[in-house]
Amino acid sequence: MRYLGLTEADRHEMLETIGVPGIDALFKDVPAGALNPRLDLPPHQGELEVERAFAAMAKKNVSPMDVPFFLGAGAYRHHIPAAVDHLIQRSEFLTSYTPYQPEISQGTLQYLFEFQTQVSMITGMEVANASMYDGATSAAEAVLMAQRITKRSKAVLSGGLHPHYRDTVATLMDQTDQPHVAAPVDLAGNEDLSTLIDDQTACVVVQNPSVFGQLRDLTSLARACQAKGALLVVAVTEITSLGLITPPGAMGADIVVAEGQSIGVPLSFGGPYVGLFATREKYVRQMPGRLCGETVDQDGRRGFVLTLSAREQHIRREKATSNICTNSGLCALAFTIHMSLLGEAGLTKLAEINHGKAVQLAEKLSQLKGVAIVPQAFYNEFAITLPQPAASVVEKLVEKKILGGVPASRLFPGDKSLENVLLVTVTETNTEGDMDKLVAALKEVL
Amino acid sequence: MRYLGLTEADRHEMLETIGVPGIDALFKDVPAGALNPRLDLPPHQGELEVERAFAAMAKKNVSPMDVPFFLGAGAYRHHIPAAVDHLIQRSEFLTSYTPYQPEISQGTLQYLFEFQTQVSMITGMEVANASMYDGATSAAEAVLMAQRITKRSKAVLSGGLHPHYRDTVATLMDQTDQPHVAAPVDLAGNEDLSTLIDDQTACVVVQNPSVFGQLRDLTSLARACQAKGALLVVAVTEITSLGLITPPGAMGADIVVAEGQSIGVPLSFGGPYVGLFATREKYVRQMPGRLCGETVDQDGRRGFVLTLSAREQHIRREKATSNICTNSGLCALAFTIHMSLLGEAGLTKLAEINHGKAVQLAEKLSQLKGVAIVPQAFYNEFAITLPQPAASVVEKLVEKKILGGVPASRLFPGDKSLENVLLVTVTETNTEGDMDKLVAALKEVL
Amino acid sequence: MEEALIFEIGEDGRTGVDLPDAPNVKDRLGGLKRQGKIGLPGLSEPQVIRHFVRLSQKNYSIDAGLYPLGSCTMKHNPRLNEKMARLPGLGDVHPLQPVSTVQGALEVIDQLAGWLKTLTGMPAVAMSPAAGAHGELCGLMAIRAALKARGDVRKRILAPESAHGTNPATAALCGYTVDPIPATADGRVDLDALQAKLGPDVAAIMLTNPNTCGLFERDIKKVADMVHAAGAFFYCDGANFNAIVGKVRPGDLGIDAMHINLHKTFSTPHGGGGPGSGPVVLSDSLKDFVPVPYVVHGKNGLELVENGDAKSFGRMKSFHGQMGMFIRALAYMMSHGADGLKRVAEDSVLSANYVLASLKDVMSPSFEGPCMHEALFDDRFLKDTGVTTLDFAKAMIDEGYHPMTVYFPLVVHGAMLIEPTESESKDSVDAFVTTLRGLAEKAKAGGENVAMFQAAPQLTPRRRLDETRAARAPVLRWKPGSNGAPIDKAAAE
Amino acid sequence: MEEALIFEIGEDGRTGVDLPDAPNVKDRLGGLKRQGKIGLPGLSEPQVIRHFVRLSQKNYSIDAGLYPLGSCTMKHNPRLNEKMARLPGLGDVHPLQPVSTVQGALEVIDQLAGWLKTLTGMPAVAMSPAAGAHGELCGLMAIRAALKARGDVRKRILAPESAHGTNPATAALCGYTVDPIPATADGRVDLDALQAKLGPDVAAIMLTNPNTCGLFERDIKKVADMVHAAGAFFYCDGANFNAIVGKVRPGDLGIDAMHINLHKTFSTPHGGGGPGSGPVVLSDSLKDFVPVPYVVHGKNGLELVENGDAKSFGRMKSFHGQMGMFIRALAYMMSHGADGLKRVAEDSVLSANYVLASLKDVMSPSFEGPCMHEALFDDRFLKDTGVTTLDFAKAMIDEGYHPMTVYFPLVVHGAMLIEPTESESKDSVDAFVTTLRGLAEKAKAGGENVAMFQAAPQLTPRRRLDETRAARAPVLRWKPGSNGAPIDKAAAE
Repeated sequence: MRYLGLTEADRHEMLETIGVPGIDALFKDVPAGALNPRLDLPPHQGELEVERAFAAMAKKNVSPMDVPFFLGAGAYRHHIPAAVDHLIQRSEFLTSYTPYQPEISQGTLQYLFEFQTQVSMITGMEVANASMYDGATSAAEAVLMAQRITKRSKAVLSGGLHPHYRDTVATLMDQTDQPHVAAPVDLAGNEDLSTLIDDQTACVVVQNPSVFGQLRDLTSLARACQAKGALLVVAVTEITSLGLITPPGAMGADIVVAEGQSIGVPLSFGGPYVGLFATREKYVRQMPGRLCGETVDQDGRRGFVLTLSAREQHIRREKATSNICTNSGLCALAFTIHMSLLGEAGLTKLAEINHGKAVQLAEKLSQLKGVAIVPQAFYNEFAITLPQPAASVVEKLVEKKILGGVPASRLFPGDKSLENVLLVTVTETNTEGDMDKLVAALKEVL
Repeated sequence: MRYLGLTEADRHEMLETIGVPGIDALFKDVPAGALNPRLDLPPHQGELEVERAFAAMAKKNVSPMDVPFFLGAGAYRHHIPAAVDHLIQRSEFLTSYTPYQPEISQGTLQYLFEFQTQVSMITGMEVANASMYDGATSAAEAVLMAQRITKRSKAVLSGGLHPHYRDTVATLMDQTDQPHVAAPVDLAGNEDLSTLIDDQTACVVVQNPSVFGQLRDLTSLARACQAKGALLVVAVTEITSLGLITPPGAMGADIVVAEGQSIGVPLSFGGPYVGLFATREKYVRQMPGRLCGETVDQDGRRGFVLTLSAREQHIRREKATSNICTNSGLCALAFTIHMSLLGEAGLTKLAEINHGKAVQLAEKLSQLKGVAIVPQAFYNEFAITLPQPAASVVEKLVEKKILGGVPASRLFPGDKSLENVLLVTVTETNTEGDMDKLVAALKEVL
Repeated sequence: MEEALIFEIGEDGRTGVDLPDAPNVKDRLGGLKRQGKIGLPGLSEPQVIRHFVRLSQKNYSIDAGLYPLGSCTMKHNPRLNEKMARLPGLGDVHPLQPVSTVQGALEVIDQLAGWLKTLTGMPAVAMSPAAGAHGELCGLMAIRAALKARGDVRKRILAPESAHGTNPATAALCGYTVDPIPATADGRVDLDALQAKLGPDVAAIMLTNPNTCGLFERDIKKVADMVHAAGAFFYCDGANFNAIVGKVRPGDLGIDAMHINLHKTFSTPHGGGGPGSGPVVLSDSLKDFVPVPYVVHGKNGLELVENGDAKSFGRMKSFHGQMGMFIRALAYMMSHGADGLKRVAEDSVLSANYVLASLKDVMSPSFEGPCMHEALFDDRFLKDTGVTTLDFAKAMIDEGYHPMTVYFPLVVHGAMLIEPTESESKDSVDAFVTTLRGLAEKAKAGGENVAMFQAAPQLTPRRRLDETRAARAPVLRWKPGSNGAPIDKAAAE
Repeated sequence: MEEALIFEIGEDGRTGVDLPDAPNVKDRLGGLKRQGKIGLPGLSEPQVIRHFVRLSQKNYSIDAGLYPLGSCTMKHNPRLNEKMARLPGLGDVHPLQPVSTVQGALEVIDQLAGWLKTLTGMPAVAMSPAAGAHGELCGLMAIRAALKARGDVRKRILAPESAHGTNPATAALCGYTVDPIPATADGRVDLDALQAKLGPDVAAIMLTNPNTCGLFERDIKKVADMVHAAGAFFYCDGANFNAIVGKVRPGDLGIDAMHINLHKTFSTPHGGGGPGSGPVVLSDSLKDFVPVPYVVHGKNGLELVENGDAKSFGRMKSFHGQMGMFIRALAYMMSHGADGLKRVAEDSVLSANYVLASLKDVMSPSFEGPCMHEALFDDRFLKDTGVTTLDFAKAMIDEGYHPMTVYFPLVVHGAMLIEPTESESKDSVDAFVTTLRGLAEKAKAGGENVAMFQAAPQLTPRRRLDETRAARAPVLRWKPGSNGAPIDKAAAE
């Protein structure tokens, strides 16, 4: 068996050293009858056989590489430079543990420090942590953090918040029977949440751009929150947008949570992704997740360590700010590398391309009969209304070998008002040819 | 431009330090009119665009992954463990130079020493060098080496030698008008080369198994060579065969040349591959190519260096044993890693599978009307005779999405006697389903 | 070599990507275009590659040496699994593609679920949790939902003192108070104390088995019976599943829920701290109380239930789970097969007991053997030497080893928890034992050696770091002009 | 950490692969089944990974630092190129597939040929040579064939004393005698001496341009005219093409044949010593005298000519050329474009001149500038210090740098040839210059410093190695029981 280190001869010698007659003597504490069950599973296989099995499964999927592709809604197809995947596969990154021994983990620690800095910069916030599981779990942790800070319990959730984020927050709050108010679905992008804020409100969670693509200025909402002692939590699902638009920090956000997948992390059918989490410096001791901090070593040289672990479960146990332990280190590394390659100029240009192409497609689509673009202002994603149910349009597009978008009904099942709404995303990976194919296919289908 | 290190500001500063007004001042020695020609070439492109261009070219090929595949004739499709490609891409291997500074190249040097040992072991020879370009160039270098050792000029080339090897030898010998005798094509595998050896014969070059798959005992040929003072050069194109069959060294070979591609190196449309070269210890100073040797460092610790460089062009110039400089280091590394993973048991079993499957296919094919298996004894490759020209059969199989083998006419153009001969190879990558498809398709086609 | 931060290396006028010009369109950003710069540095691709290659060279890794962190199961990560996770059609599919276009992806999830259910002997598994602690959360949510469904609100969770910190933290997140159960002298749950603590307000017990002392809870079936008799559920922390995979089915022991760290037992790489994946197997009594989404067999093949029925307790993360980790774990399982997985457990337990036997005369084992896949020592052998567990661990670094887990579990003093895993050869374990024996003898010999221990490590990119300083005035990001500690930029290039 | 040989680590009973059972058939090996063992060691996959990872950690690489080897062009190797070379449908096609099934592969070759012809201004290119020296061989074979075709047997090749060793070795392989041409005081070919040597038996001149002193042969057109007037051919060694790519077309200079090291100018990785690739561009007078195979445009698309007409001089290797390198080189070219490639030449020349200017006061440049992409120094600045060029180079290692090329070219004493390449940032070059200045000053200061130089390197996995011992009684392979130098196996694990 190729992954096992011991030979039969080794095993015999080792049993002898231990002084037991056979391997099952080491399992003597296992209750009678529970040892060595018969398992109805196949025996070991070589690489070639395993590869064949996965290749067969992969073939049953339609790869975004092979068709015009316009899906987004929380997960985005972007081009990842080859250097990213090469570097994250280096043994020293891939096969190391959490950097609890900083002397031999400076590589991991320094990139986490760089990651925290990048996340702070792009969100326009003062500090960021070393990553969470994904965008939705970041949002849920943000609500808990706001509760700790404000000592209030209620959360107000925008009607433009991705339903998966909304549900993840709600599920966690349900555990302690905390109240949350989900505002009505906000397709038009004109909700006024300030009326929902009361003196029990810990925070307002709003997504920008919204799940329907609407881009909004949150400054007045931030003021309203501040006036009532609530925190403003801004969620960003498409992080490349911050290459082009005013960051939440500049609009007055207290906590920014985001899905970092767009930078460096492949779609991978939904995971693993990387949750970003940034806030104000004054709240840092209420933050969840790992933090990497700068310090010096015995010789006075700059170095990095995991810090403020008095917040964490392995030290504080039931009093921890979160139960999170494993986070998303390697995805954070991919993010850091990709962002380093982009730099200021690259991120800006990437965002301009995304937006520019989205504007182009919006213009083409809006010329189709019965099709209307929903958001006034958007980045690379927008809802459109169709003259028929979006889900069946998407299915018809599949037959034409086009993955045309996400029907809103997939995210808001049962909401009749959204039945004809389709979410369409354009990134730098879409060619003009892709767009023309979508438009032509829609023309036929509608 | 993503690969360039200098900014515009850097360039200005550097020109100032140098003390020239502009970059072209540094090119002042270039003849007037020859500087800065207009080039009709496209401008720089991003990764995404380059990837698209290559993906489009890749799509115009039929990948062996997608069809039943039975080609060999000097290049073989084998499964390469994932660890191989991962390890050879480590920066420290991929982006290092020839190990001329041994103190910071022990990684490369040690694997070359291991490679030399593995090659010696499997060929059954005393020593091996650190690799050549490929099998054919190894064969040509072997003839030159035999000439140096015997101080004779004539080479006798077996009629079972791969025509590419034969031509490569001949081309090199032509340069100095050296005589070589190519024996008649030996489809049946019963040639007697001993009659061609005379007192001007430096060496006999014979391939085992032959290009038609015939496996032969070379012991008596070795004796005949020895009796006449000529060297026996044995070429092996399918190195995995040595997991199962008696190695050339045990049959009395003086020099063994081989194509190492089957172990660890992808098909890659013919290159880069890795030439193996092994001989007797007494001839080592007449060997071409790099050699790595064991020694000790200043502190007495075992270490490795390139050695016997008095044979090489960078020291000996026109008196060198060869003009070779760059060889096939990274492919040699892939070979060493794959061979390390296989080990004695793995190489043996791999060879058994290859042979077993080939026997299975031979049995199936021999039941087809008009089809006959040519070699009496073979490893994983054999010529078959068909009732019609093999080239057109192969084209008909392509239409059925099968890559069915190499028509002998591709290697021996114009030889009418081989027109109906097809070379068929089976490896561990072929399933029974593949074989059945080939047999069924041939039944239809013939 | 020193390596500066990217922010110190970068300069305007350089880039690591080339992008075509953006389409020339009028923007539709509604006046929200960013004003001013972000502040990100510009680096060429060669600079980025060199930076991260150099950083990597400051890390220890399994690929370079034994990594004996107890409770972390730092085993070999096969490269085949990395390759499979990147196959076109698997690594690049979108979570919201029509299910007809992702049948293969759903098959991966379904197959992995099948393996997990068979290996644990449990009827159901929730696949979406993103890590072990997230799995615990899922398990407690399922328990809470089941209790709620029977109208039985309970408020207390029992957990041994030796529990992983995630256990109490997770319980707290679900609004439970945590009540510790003491251990017996032989390192197991004290049944009498447990009985005394059980009552109608106990929602569940959270037990790790094999436990964090590296021991199998031999009374586990009794524990299960007691807990069930009290109307509570039995949550098992599966962090140490590697010791029993293929060898013992938790379902045969009376367990109601257990998370499985795919990044431990099933070898998805730890990646410097994640991502992980923590599916939770569930008993009959909990199997309906699951999070969305989940995969079911429908009439058109596999289907994805994204909006559950009334019994589902909700959603735990953005999408369907850690697909990339599922692929790796499934490839690992298929490679090992039933025979290989059983061998994994046996060899990991064998190696740990071999370490225990080989060191018991020079170090101080906390408990009698046999242990499971990790061997626990405490610091009695260092008594009066002036050398602490921490010093001992740091001295191992200079010998070329990553230290074992130290100061955990909390139930013994100066704990050292060693888990060699089944990936190591006997030669490798022997060399490790030799090193530890040498260090133990040096520590006991005292004298000048003590200073060596206290100064360790000395051969590393950094020596011991000032953690107090880091926590007192946290510097959590680089700021322009804020080079906290002096670093010579030229020397760092 | 020490690392034993695989033969010392391996043991029977372990394997790094799992293979299914072989079909149960009667063998058809004709009695030639191997008797006895091969002797290969058995290692698990974790052992193999760890072994080679540890070995790699003993290597210097471009990815980790500046690699200023003159004449080797150690530039950045983009990872995109590695990815392209591995695309299914490109990396896995067989050389003897029907040409209808490899049109994309032929297109790669054809496109690359197009770029090479345009960049050099030459009408033809032979793609199959496997490396630079192989390309030289191809060029001389073409020249020999052309001479033969006109019935003009010539026996002498002229080459400057500063030539790469491959030049005379290649000429000898083709049966030519090599006649050296002296250089002028300013490092160029001495035209008078050349004229004196030219005659009816001279087949060709082999000249490197830019030459190995890092200088552009400013009289190159005159040289070409003189050579052609004598009825000989002009072979140019293209090893230093990086200095002029996109900037000067060799075809405009009167050259008849020139090989191009794709592994230098076009960045295919050096890989610790290959594989390389050395296509040869050919002038009108040589373009028919090519090796097989080659690609032509035919009526059914691209076609592969594997058996040439009478003018083809034969075959040089097993198949069509180094396809894997072609893909990488083409990806590199497409990424740079015409604008980027010109910039490559400019920046590489700029950096070398910057090094020259920055070090000329403390080291001794051999020639007046401007240089091309490499700066040549000799050891005059070390005169009477007791420090040699070798000592100086080894001291650089302890400072974290790979040394420059030393003792080449042979025409200056104790040569040090520095080629920074265009991939390096100014910060990186500045740091390198600072280090060299420091070392030069230390060497001149003498005293205790000399011992430091002579003892260098000290911070490496090995210190200076005994090359004499290696050559006197060569140990070229491991043998059972033959541990040449003592190595502690336990310590090595």
